[in-house]
Amino acid sequence: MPHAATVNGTRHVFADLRTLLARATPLRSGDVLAGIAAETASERVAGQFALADLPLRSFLNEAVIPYESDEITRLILDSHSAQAFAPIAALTVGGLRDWLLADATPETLAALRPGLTPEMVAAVAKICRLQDLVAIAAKCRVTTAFRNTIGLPGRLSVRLQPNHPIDDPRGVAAATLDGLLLGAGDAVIGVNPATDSVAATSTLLHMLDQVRARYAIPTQTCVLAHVTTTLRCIEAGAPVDLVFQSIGGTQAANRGFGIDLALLAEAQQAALSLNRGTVGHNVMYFETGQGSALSAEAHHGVDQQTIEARAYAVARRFAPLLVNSVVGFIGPEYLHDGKQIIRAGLEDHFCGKLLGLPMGVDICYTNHAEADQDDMDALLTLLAVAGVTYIMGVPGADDIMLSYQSTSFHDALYVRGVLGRRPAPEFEAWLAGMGLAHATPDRIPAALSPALAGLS
Amino acid sequence: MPHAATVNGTRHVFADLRTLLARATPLRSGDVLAGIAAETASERVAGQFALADLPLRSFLNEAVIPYESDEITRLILDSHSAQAFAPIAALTVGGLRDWLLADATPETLAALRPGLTPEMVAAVAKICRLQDLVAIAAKCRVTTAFRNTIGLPGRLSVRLQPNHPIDDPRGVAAATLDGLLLGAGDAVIGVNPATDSVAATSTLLHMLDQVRARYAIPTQTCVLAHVTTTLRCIEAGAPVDLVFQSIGGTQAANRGFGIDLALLAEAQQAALSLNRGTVGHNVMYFETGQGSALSAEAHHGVDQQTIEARAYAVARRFAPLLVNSVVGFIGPEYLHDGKQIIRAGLEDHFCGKLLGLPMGVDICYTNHAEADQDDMDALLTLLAVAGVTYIMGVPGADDIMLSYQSTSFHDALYVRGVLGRRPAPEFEAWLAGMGLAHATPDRIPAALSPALAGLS
Amino acid sequence: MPPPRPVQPPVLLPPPVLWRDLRRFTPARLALGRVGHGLPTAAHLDFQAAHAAARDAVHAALDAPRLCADLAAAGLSSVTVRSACPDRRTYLLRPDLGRRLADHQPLPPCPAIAFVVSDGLSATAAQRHAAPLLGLVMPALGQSGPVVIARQGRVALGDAIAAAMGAEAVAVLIGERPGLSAPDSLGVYLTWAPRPGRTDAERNCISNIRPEGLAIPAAADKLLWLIARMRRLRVTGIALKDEQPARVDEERKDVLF
Amino acid sequence: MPPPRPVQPPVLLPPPVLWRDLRRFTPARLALGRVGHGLPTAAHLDFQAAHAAARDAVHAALDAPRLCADLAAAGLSSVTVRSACPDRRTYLLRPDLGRRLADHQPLPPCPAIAFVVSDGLSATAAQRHAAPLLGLVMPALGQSGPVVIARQGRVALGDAIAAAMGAEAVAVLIGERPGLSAPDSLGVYLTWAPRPGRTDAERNCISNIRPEGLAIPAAADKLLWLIARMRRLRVTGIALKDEQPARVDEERKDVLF
Ligand code: B12
Ligand code: B12
Repeated sequence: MPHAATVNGTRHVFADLRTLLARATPLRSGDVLAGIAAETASERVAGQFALADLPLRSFLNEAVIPYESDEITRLILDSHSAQAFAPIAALTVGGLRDWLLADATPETLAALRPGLTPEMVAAVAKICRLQDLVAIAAKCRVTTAFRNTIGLPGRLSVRLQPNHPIDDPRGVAAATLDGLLLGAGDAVIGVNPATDSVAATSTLLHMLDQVRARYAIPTQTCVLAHVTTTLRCIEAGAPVDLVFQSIGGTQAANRGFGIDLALLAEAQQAALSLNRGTVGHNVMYFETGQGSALSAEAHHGVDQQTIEARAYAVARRFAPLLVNSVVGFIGPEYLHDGKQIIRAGLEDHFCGKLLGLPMGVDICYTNHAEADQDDMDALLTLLAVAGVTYIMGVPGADDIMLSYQSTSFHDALYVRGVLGRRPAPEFEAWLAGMGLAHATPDRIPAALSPALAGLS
Repeated sequence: MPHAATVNGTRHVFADLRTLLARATPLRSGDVLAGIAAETASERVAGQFALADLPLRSFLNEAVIPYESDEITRLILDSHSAQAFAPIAALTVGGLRDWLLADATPETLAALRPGLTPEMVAAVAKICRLQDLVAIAAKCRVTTAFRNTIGLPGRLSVRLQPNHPIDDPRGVAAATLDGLLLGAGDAVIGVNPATDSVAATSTLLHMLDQVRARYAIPTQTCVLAHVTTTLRCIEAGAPVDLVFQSIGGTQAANRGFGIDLALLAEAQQAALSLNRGTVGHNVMYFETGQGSALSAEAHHGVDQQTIEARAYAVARRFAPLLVNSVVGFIGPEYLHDGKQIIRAGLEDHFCGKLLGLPMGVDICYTNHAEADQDDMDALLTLLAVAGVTYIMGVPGADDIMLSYQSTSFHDALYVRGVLGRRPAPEFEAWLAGMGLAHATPDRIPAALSPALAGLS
Repeated sequence: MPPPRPVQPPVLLPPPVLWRDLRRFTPARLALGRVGHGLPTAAHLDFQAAHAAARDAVHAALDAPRLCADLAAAGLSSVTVRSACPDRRTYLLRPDLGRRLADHQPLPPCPAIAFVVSDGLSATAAQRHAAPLLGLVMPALGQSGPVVIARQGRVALGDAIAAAMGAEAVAVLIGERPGLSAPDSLGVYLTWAPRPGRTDAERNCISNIRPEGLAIPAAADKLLWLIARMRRLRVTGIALKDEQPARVDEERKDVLF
Repeated sequence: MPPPRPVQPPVLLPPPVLWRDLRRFTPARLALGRVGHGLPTAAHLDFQAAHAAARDAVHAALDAPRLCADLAAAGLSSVTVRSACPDRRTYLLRPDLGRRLADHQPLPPCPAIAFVVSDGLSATAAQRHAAPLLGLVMPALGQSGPVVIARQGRVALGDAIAAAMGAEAVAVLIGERPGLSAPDSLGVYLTWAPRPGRTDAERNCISNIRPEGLAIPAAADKLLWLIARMRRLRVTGIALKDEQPARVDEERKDVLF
């Protein structure tokens, strides 16, 4: 169905919903690369006017990717709850934005989730300013649990990311200890393995589990290998707390990642069968990020922000402990500079939270993008005000294996300090017990002896 | 004295302190325009290394603009307190940054002020990331008072800016009422007059005073005419609460503005003589902004951020109620885009606060700059976390006389809401009394009857 | 874009009672409503559309031949020059070049007041309002030219032009930066004894000239008043205060208090 | 930049007791200290310097003749082609063009494995490590060429190249994006039955090849292991798991637990 709006004297027509969504999106290099971005600021605003006028019901009638050919479209439409949708069924996209700002409460938002589709929240995001993305997200409450509780109000957790270029367990252990000394690690201690080897992945899994057990840390560990590798490790008896996988918002993108919904379901069952959670059973960890579908030429002419939101439909199907968008991770062809990264980070967090996900953000950039630490500080602060569930913690912000800059352990201290955010309660108590709640001693506390982590 | 540092294998030499400060400054178009910016990222970092190593004492020995030829240099050096400086006398610029992050408390910072020069704080700002600028500024407490108390912890005030293209008093009154209905106006109700006419200025002064009195608002009013015009109005018996003036950081820049220190002192005395303050006697209101000295060709080869900090030396000499940097106001020749505006806004706030000023920021941009509302939302949120004393409130963010976009009354509501910041206590009580603390009624409350403001 | 609203209240309206009634009194964006602490969607999108338009307005180009023809129709001769800025991008980033004349541009002598029209930041303003304004002002002074049309100029370019012409004073009519609500606002800057190096403290300014702001006849009045006073005191700037009686304001004051 | 630190602990060091002792175990930026919640000035400026260097590294250009000579010295022949990206800026913004060959570039046939070396995001990595690595791998497979040197390439460019050559598989050696600590990291992507349209799930990857990461001999070992397994299973990607016994890791495991 064509849509149209007149702005500054010119009438702009948009052939279908997919096109309308793309044209209404704030400028970003990925949509330009895909050839679907608005060509002028006026065309973009016209798209936003037309989108704002669109009844939310339209999203239930017109799929951006055909139901027949995409299992994620099927997941979205088949799992949509008409009952949860009822309170907003009469609204337009613009009306939903107004309702979210004016009327929504943490409780109504929680009840609404099964009634929202990714495309609806993506559409609202497109007509929101940064401040709306912050203010609305800040109203959302999403709590998950495994060995501690993530996402309680006033809390901000940190994934400790102790990567090493050759997966050297001692290097990983040393970086883990560094992070613990600086208060990081309550979201997960999670290593990206440099190799895809089952042996190396298992070694890391055992090592991380021992460190956690010896230091008695109320947290979970993860090795972010491909899900098929993790399944092999589970079979081989390795201690897997969480199953990680990168996911995308189209069936074809996921095919490019070597996964589908059935495989993820299998993995979730395998992890649940280990029954390792103590305070909860959210066993999945997903990463997403604008641009990955386009990169895999699996975007179907849909803009990258909408596809990103669709990835959250995949995530929420599996009740994850953690989800995060690796917002500036891929490169400038999708998000060109700090400004685009900042906006996308807040959009992703907003959409994920509205859909009920425990959203973290990998606040990051690569050296081929036009961005720097100042941009990250801005995004970090904005996200923390918006109530981000967790962020990454990388030694000195420099990931020496993935070759990009993310947030450091210090960044987490900064933002917890300046906004009074606290770690997950179980972890906070542990930090206090270790004497690490307020400072980092030059001499490592006995209870955290490096020897316990195999370092000597 | 030349300075030098080696970075990434290349040695960079800087002829003198002025050059070093310029090269160490994060990229901005004004310094490029002035021909004094670093040419490469490595040169900039080398400047920062050299600057970090510089003893703070150097700033007392080498003036960036000669003592003999500039009254602001004389003001800075003559009013410097060696006693207050003593605790940091042995530090370098880098050491001061570390001390500010690690050791400084609101109390030590207050005691330190007379020992800090503008150049010292400008230098520290140059080696700070955004998060440092936020975290350090958030430790500063500056409180001032006239008819209410500005700058208490947890508070964020708003200047109500009801401008009109022909100074129509009814238009100004209507915009004032709009702002009050949206909770703005505790910093000052301040109009920029379109004309420089003594008559029109007096008319506005009378009108604003009557509105304030009839609604019994615990706040102050101001017409932001040139100081010489305001002096004429005082002579003519107009009700002047605050004397406004734009100021710069060099004697020559101020000459371009038609002022000098003696004229400002005369104006302060004239305002004090009216004795109109009730809870305090801070009677001056100053505006500053990076680029104005360069625009007046009065920058002496000094970078614009350092000159901006020098303007704060002028301001603090006169115990102002309010100071603000109009950070994105002038245009892209000085701050090119949202990124540069964001950084400069946080620098200015940081420097002003360290020097003890009640710093607000006009979070704004012009239509010839590469910036938009998203950039403003980012800066607004960052500044509020940093504890900004006040921001502007312009109807719908669109100043129809000055032709630029600043923060709206809604923006202030957003940031107060999301961070739990409250208006000045006296004004907060007044808002509560009017029933405006949480919402804006469609029907104007009787106590704020438009008729009382001359509108019918 | 919000529909244009009259600045003066129409005669038969009831007294303002509702929040939105305040809109009668000013073209400012009043009574936009609120959704929680935010701006309602409609107002937010109106703003975005206006921003897109204002960004375009900055880049509008001056049609100098047409302006020249409009001036001629008002009985005024003109010459066209350009600043040292080769293009708009340079203009935006290099105000220093916008204050200098490009090389080799002969200018006619003029012992009286040099009138300079420049696109500044709004070519539209210069295009629309310069000829009508000068059509009122110059004949009243007994001048019929030459008006200098200066492309890509800053205010201080007038100093260089007037110095080259040997003028006793210069009035620069220049496009003010476009706002969201006013893409065509004209400013006039008057400088006695102009020469490169004059500071802004040595000029007087009349701003916001446009139909919805300071109307052309009122602006002409004000400029003539300032010129008369300037010629008497032989000075401009902060030493020359605008003390023209504020007739319009006085009228309104009655309504107000 | 922080001084390079050895990855292996030197023999005679006392056991780690202080925070900074942790630095022995990894080149990561550990034990930076803290000032309040912030990073000490020295560490902050080190980071800034590294960022400036890494930004430069992205723009380093491949010296193809020199690489060709280095390959020849290792007994390997080569040809040079380029992707459809005319320059670096285009390369960074148009990955689609980086996956396509520029027109009219003849390629020799090769029924075995096509070896492609591309600058990718780090020309330095390709320049430094490609020839030594291929010098170990290709002779072991009985191949002496031709190596295809591909400028401004993405991983998937190998599919187009190999298809044109009729190769049974392709190994793309490509510069990984430069990090703050590693400007010269090489990645190898192995694809069975390559042709345009292959997804990344159908490839295997060996990453972080550089002296401070995965050493060249170890990388050669791994690649030969994967190639052997690939030829047996006639597949790459998630269906081909790296099950090479982790000798090095096992050794370290003893130290650890
Ligand atoms: C960027 C990146 C990604 C991006 C790729 C998108 C893009 N447009 O660049 C995203 C975020 C989508 C991604 C996803 C994954 N990645 Co990845 N990725 C990287 C990274 C950081 C840089 C790659 C690079 O510089 N390439 C060079 C440029 C010039 O080439 P390019 O053509 O532009 O990039 C292509 C390749 O990088 C390829 N690619 C990216 N990751 C992977 C992983 C595998 C196994 C393969 C075959 C290809 C591949 O995708 C790009 C587009 O085709 C490397 C780490 C490193 N230091 O290199 C890890 C890395 C290659 N990825 C890795 C992994 C494990 C994955 C995942 C399998 C994670 C997961 N569990 O799902 C997924 C799925 C990959 C897939 N099958 O599609 C591992 C590979 C380990 C191994 N030896 O097999 C690495 C080494 C990092 C790590 N340890 O996590 N990745
Ligand atoms: C930008 C601006 C400034 C900037 C100028 C720096 C710059 N590089 O642009 C700053 C912030 C420094 C500034 C300061 C002041 N300004 Co001013 N400014 C403006 C503004 C918003 C836009 C001007 C514009 O678009 N010019 C057109 C471009 C193309 O020309 P330009 O050569 O690039 O700009 C020059 C002029 O704008 C000039 N200028 C700027 N303001 C003023 C004020 C006066 C009285 C004069 C003579 C010249 C002048 O400075 C620029 C550099 O030479 C106008 C409002 C408007 N809608 O126009 C107010 C405006 C012109 N300014 C005004 C005032 C009052 C001031 C101050 C006197 C305030 C004060 N109390 O100190 C000061 C001092 C000015 C001086 N004597 O130097 C009034 C003038 C009222 C009047 N009729 O006299 C205006 C109309 C707005 C207002 N009501 O506050 N201003």
